[in-house]
Amino acid sequence: MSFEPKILGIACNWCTYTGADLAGTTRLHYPQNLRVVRVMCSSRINPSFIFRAFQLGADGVLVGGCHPGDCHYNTGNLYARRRLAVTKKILEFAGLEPERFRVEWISASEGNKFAQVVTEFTAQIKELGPQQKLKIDELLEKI
Amino acid sequence: MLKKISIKKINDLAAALMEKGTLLAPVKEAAGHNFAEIKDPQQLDLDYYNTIVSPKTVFLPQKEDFVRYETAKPVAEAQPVALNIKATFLFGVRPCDAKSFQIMDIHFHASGIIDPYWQQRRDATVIFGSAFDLDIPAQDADFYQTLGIGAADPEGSDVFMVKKGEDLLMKAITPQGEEILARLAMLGEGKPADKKYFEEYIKKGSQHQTRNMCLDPQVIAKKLEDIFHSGEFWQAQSAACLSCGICTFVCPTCYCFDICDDTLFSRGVRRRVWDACMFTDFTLEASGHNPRTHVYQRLRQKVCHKYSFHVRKYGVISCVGCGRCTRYCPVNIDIYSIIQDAMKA
Amino acid sequence: MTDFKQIENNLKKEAKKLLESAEVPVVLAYTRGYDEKHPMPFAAKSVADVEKIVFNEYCNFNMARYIMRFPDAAKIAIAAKAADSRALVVLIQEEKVRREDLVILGIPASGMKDPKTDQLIDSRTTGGLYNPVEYDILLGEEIRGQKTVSPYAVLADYEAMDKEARWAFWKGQLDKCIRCYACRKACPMCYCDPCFIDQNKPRWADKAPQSPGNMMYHLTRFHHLAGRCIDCGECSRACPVGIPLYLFHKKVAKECEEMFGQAAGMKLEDKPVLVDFRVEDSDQILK
Amino acid sequence: MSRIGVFVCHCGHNISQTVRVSELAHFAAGLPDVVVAKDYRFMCSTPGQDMIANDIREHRLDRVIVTACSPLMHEHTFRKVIEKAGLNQYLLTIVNIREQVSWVTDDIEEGTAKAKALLNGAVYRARLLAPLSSRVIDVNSDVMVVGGGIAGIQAALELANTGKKVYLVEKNSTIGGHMAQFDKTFPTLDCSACILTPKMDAVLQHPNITLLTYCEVSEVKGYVGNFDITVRQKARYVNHDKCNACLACTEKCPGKGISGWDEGLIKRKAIHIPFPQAVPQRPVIDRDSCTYFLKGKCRLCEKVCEQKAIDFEQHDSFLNFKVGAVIVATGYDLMDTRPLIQYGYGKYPGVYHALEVERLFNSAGPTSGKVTMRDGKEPQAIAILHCVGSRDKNNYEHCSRVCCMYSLKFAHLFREKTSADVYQLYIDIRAAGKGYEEFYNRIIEEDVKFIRGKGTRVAPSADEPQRLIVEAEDTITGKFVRLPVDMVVLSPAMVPRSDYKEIARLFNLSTDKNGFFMERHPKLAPLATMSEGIFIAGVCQSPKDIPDTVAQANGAAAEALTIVSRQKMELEATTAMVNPASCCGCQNCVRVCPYGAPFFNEQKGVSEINEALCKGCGLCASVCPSSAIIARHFTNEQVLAEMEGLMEF
Amino acid sequence: MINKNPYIPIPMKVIKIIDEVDTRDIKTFRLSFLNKEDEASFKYLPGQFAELSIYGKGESPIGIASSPTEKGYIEFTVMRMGTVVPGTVTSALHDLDEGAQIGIRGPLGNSWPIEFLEKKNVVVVGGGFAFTTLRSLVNYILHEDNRKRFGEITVIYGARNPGLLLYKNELAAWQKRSDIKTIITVDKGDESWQGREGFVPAVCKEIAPSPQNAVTVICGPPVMIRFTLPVFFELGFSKENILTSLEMRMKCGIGKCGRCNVGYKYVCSDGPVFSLADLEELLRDFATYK
Repeated sequence: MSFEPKILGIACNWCTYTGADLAGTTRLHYPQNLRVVRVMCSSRINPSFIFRAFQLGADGVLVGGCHPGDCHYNTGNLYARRRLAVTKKILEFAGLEPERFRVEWISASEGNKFAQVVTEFTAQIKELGPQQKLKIDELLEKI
Repeated sequence: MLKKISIKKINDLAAALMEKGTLLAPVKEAAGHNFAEIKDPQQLDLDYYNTIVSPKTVFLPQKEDFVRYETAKPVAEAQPVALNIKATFLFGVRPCDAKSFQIMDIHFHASGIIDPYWQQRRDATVIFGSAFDLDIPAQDADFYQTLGIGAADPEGSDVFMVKKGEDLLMKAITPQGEEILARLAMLGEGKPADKKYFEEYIKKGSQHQTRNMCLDPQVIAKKLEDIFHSGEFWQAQSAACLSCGICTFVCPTCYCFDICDDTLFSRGVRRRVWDACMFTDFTLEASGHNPRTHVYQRLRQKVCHKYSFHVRKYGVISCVGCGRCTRYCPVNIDIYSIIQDAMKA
Repeated sequence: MTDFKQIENNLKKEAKKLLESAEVPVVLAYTRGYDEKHPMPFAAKSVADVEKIVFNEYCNFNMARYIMRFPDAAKIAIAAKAADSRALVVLIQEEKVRREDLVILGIPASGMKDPKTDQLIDSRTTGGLYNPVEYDILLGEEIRGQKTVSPYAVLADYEAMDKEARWAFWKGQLDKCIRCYACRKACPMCYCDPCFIDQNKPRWADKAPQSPGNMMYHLTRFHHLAGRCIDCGECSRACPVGIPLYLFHKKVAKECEEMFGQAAGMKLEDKPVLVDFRVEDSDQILK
Repeated sequence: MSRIGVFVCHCGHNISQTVRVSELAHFAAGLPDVVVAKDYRFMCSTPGQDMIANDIREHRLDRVIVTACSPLMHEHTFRKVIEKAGLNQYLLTIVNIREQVSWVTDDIEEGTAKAKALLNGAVYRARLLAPLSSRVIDVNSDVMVVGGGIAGIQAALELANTGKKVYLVEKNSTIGGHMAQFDKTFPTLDCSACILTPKMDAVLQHPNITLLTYCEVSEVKGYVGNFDITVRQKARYVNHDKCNACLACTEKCPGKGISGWDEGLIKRKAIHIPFPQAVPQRPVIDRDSCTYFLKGKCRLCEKVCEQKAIDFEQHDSFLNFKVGAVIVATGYDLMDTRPLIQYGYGKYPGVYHALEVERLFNSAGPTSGKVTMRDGKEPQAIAILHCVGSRDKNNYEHCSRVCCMYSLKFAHLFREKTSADVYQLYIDIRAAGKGYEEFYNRIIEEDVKFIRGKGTRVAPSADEPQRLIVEAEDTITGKFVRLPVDMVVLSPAMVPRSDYKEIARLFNLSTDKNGFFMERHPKLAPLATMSEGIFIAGVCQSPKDIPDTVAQANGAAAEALTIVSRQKMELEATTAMVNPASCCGCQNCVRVCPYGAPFFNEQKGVSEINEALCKGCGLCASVCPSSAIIARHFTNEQVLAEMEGLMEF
Repeated sequence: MINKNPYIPIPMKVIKIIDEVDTRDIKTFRLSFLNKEDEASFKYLPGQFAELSIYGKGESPIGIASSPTEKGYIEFTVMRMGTVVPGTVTSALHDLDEGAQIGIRGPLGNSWPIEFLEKKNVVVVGGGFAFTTLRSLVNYILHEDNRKRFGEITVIYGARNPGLLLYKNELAAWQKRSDIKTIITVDKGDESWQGREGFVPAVCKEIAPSPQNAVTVICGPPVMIRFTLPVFFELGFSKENILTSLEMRMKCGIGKCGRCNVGYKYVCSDGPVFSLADLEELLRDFATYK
């Protein structure tokens, strides 16, 4: 069987999550590897969530927020941009493929962009193969 | 029984021990030596002073899994984690550390409820003690002499080893020691000269200089009780203390642990993990109350536990003067100096 | 090379003056430990304590670590080398202490050594600086003309590794961690109590010293120190198992400086970069 | 151990065609803590809702998961359902398997697998959900309006007429604002004063309005429904209660100061009222031009005042008001055009800016309505330059919206009052508004010369030293033109008040790049701001004309009314809170919050959050290094658990 | 316990859950043994405790509230901990349903010194939630097999308000008995409260139990203890005859993990029951009893 990656998405309620809904409303098809957590704002994303997602076995993590300037909470995504940029640099220096972590600004009207990003990202992760560096292997076997 | 082997052939000895069980010995790592399982006989290395972390890890590993479970399943279906005890040879233990096992034995299996993990591992392990090299002065941090331990003290070892030129002399101290030496065919018999050398070495070891003061356990225990409430004394002593866990983690006689549950995807394990009385949350209660919020209270607990409470409860000081806590303290706090100051206080 | 004796004498002189004036109840400096090579951080609280003050090439400790221990002291005087002064600047930025409550006794220092290895540490972990960036009194001649090395030069080898090698390196290093937490306790910027890793709700990682928990602890800590780490190297020197944490912190500091144009703890009026933003920050930083 | 009910919706075929719904329900039933799992054709239908409600009671459910369409569709519906059945509405979790699963795939295997993963995440999350309740607060029914221009006046009157008490704060000594400076208003050309002064007077007379002129807001505390505002009453040196507005003082006063009201075109007395119809009709003393304050003696005004109203001992005083909502209508300034040296404003006396020209036209103005220049002569040729500093990437990119129209108005008035040739130099004429295009057409008919091209330079004429040459490129003919004129009128960019930063700080408003206050949403909430209970109206939000300003003022009044007409209001339940035991006092939360909700409690050394200000974005929780902040409904644990569930299968 | 691993809990089944107080944050759990041999080896006395264990959450040391004279089950009364952040284990316990399984380790610690109490008058003083092992003791003494081994029994029990009294039905039953003197008091009553109002120390003073051949057993919040002890000193009780039970941060419960020491004693294995004389001898670095 071909490798079907698990991709964790974290999307802000106002833009990207709504954009994802729009992708559905307009019946745009995209791969089903993404599982989305809804948060109110991309600024809610604690960098440790990203580390944890990889530990839980995510092969890729996609964060979606409003375009800079459009944040429902004014400036949330501007903080998020800095914080997540640092997160990415840390993952990269630790030796994880930085391509596994992606941040995109997707507005509520960009259903097509959402579908396109997910399609691209899934293909990219498939190419990279399973993420095993940070994945927790302990505790997994059943008793 | 005194046996000997050429140090050049020490790897043969390692191979033989590995055949009979698990061989643990100091292995060189980037920052120094640590006890680890020898996987390749060539790894055995006698060129060390002492390990960073004490060999208590062998009997009280930093992490010990008790039981595995699935959170959704009934309690009765949880599976205790098997210990898989194998014959183990703990090779190259310094006299102070060998002594520490005896002190820890009192806590873990000579009083109250017996700790099955400690007990089973201890029973399955033969201790090959190894004298410090008397030609090299003891490190500044060491003070095992103060605790009545010689640099070539066989107490606590099953087999005790002394270097003699190109040879390693090995003497059985306990019946277990006798037994294992008898089973090691590559060992040569010790000559009378070797025996004499060995005995003199041990004697000489007791004179080997470390920092030393005259310390009566009952006196220091009482003294610490007297100054227990002297905030000034303890605050001065702890002024530099960072409240990290190094001193307790490297210590051969610190045993505090925490019990915690780690879960993932509704599977979990209950385990114990070393804890340290120096950590701020060590005594944090579920109610949020913490009786030891200050650094000085924690350092006081550590010192008093070793030199007072342990004496009161078990009759001996819970310290062997190995010097690790002092050596690795990032801010050079020295328990020997604290005890010295306490006696003067 | 710094004249350590001269600094020590000046330190004693100033400490005496300050303690005599009764305006400053605490002078944070160094004292002798169990031997010369092992000095200790020291809080001089009386004129009698002044005699116990020492300064030598092993006095690496970042004294900024201690300023929050004296909530009752109206003012604190503190001996501060370059790194200590940068740490103080960050702590002032973060309002953990007020500039006016500090008397910074600046120490220009070169020739500092790691007592474990006896190697010079100057260019490795002090951000390439020899002189304090903020002080009230300078206790020696400002150091000029030293060869300046980029604080990030030591990273070159690690940056050149491919990602697999880098992963192997860091995994190997972080797996050694015994979770004694000396790194965070020695760090002047790690003042959280409790630390996130000690939290039960949420439980970010296992308490046990094994790979997943170690990774979570260290990666998150690198993040928490992003834009705040002032490159004193105390974390690495404190580590009993020799993990070169400073390398990772340095790398993050370098990235932050490149992305946000600001090095930590250089100017009092700066804001730590991760609690700040510019509208014109580029999306390129996320690529 | 929770008791979770899972309800899987088919949504007709919408979901069931690409997700095997009964398999999904069966899968759910096998998950830990799930006590009941069902699927149904339309969960949002009445029978579907009843089924959920019945199961909550029958199975004593304490968590409900509805696996259906997007939470943005029916979260509200199902919250009501479970609430009616006795469960706290926040114990509901919606799994979006329509918009984000069934509609985006045609592979039923993939769809079912993804739906299972999402559902599992929801179960993990649901276990950790906590009931939340909205805090109910008392609402103060008074409103403060900041800014006494037409926007503020209009808003204050509207509110006052509904019976609400209004505090109208104006920093000048009179209300009226820029509109009171104008002579005529476009496109109807009615007299500005004639339509404004009755309103000004109505404000003064209104029993529900407390007029606070010569006042500035100095501190704002509190939150929606309960603002606590301190206003600084600047010293007037005239006791307004005693003064009977005989104005004898202003006659005798020897001090001369520059009249801001008349845009500096003339001087006025140190003790003065800005203009004859000023409201209130009470003079103030300007310290900077008062002989007594400058030289230590004079006090002529004191001598002539029969009411003994002059009080040189007056100090600034601070007044405190409690209000439920605030309308900020602080208006605008014209851009200072002096830095645009190519236009020579401030250098050549023949160059005027728009407000100066307004005053020239005004019969109560410095020239009593005659168009005479600074040298007393009537201009023979006049050039009106549009878009000075606006629509200009080097200065302000925005269009100031009203300049085209007032420039046309100027042209008309110039033509009416003088015999001068009038040139309009414009980029294009923007005449969108009721009657505006008609007005434009009318002006074209009035023999005004239109040159489509931006004025690029104003310089003295080499031939006639008293005249100016205006250079421009006529983009219709493509020719470079040089117009000899006597008077140049600049139509500068409208920009925020010079103190906009202070106002923004006080009311925690954000500003756009030009400094105009940001509305909460450019389309759907143009009057609300990110600070709950604070509304904006008029040009402080962006340039606009009088009708739009008045409309906004009415709108802002209505918005304020929706708050203050309630006695109680519910606050957001999904706010953040600080666990003091874990707070390390780093104050990151205080630094980052766009709403100013977290504050530092110095005594306890920990941060606290004013929940009334919190909007629940969660930024503070993610910048909190010690995980002390609990972002309700999106706590660290809840998010981590959901992630764990999503990644399990 | 020789052959058993003391760190691994035995499985129990929750057979009954009783909401004790109005605030619903204290519940009593009645547990029965899943294995007969566990039941046989679980021999306890009043005053002992056990670690209640929920896999995935952790363990919590809780005093045994039932009396060994009650057969077939044991009972624990548990308060949900935490104000801002709920306590992990106690919350999980409170979320349990009847029929659920949990683990327990025990019995642990010493007990109320039964032999020492025999033939003596026993004054039981309790406050609020800290009445659980006292209830065990009282029920033990009241059992027909035991009653005559003890002298007079006086119970003085108080809570902040009537709704916060534990074991209300039992208290009522005790009040009706003649072989025990039961005084119930609340700091402040409500409309329906017909009983006594007043703080426990004041009530003790008023009742003034005789120190003659008497021992007092006190458990309660620290503030109650602080004000009650002087009352008993004044009445003439010696420190040897005042007993209390400590609460500490216990983990292992068997004296190994090293965190619950008071001076040289471990509360979990040397205690939790101490006489005031014992405590005097120990170093008091814990604020609670300072």
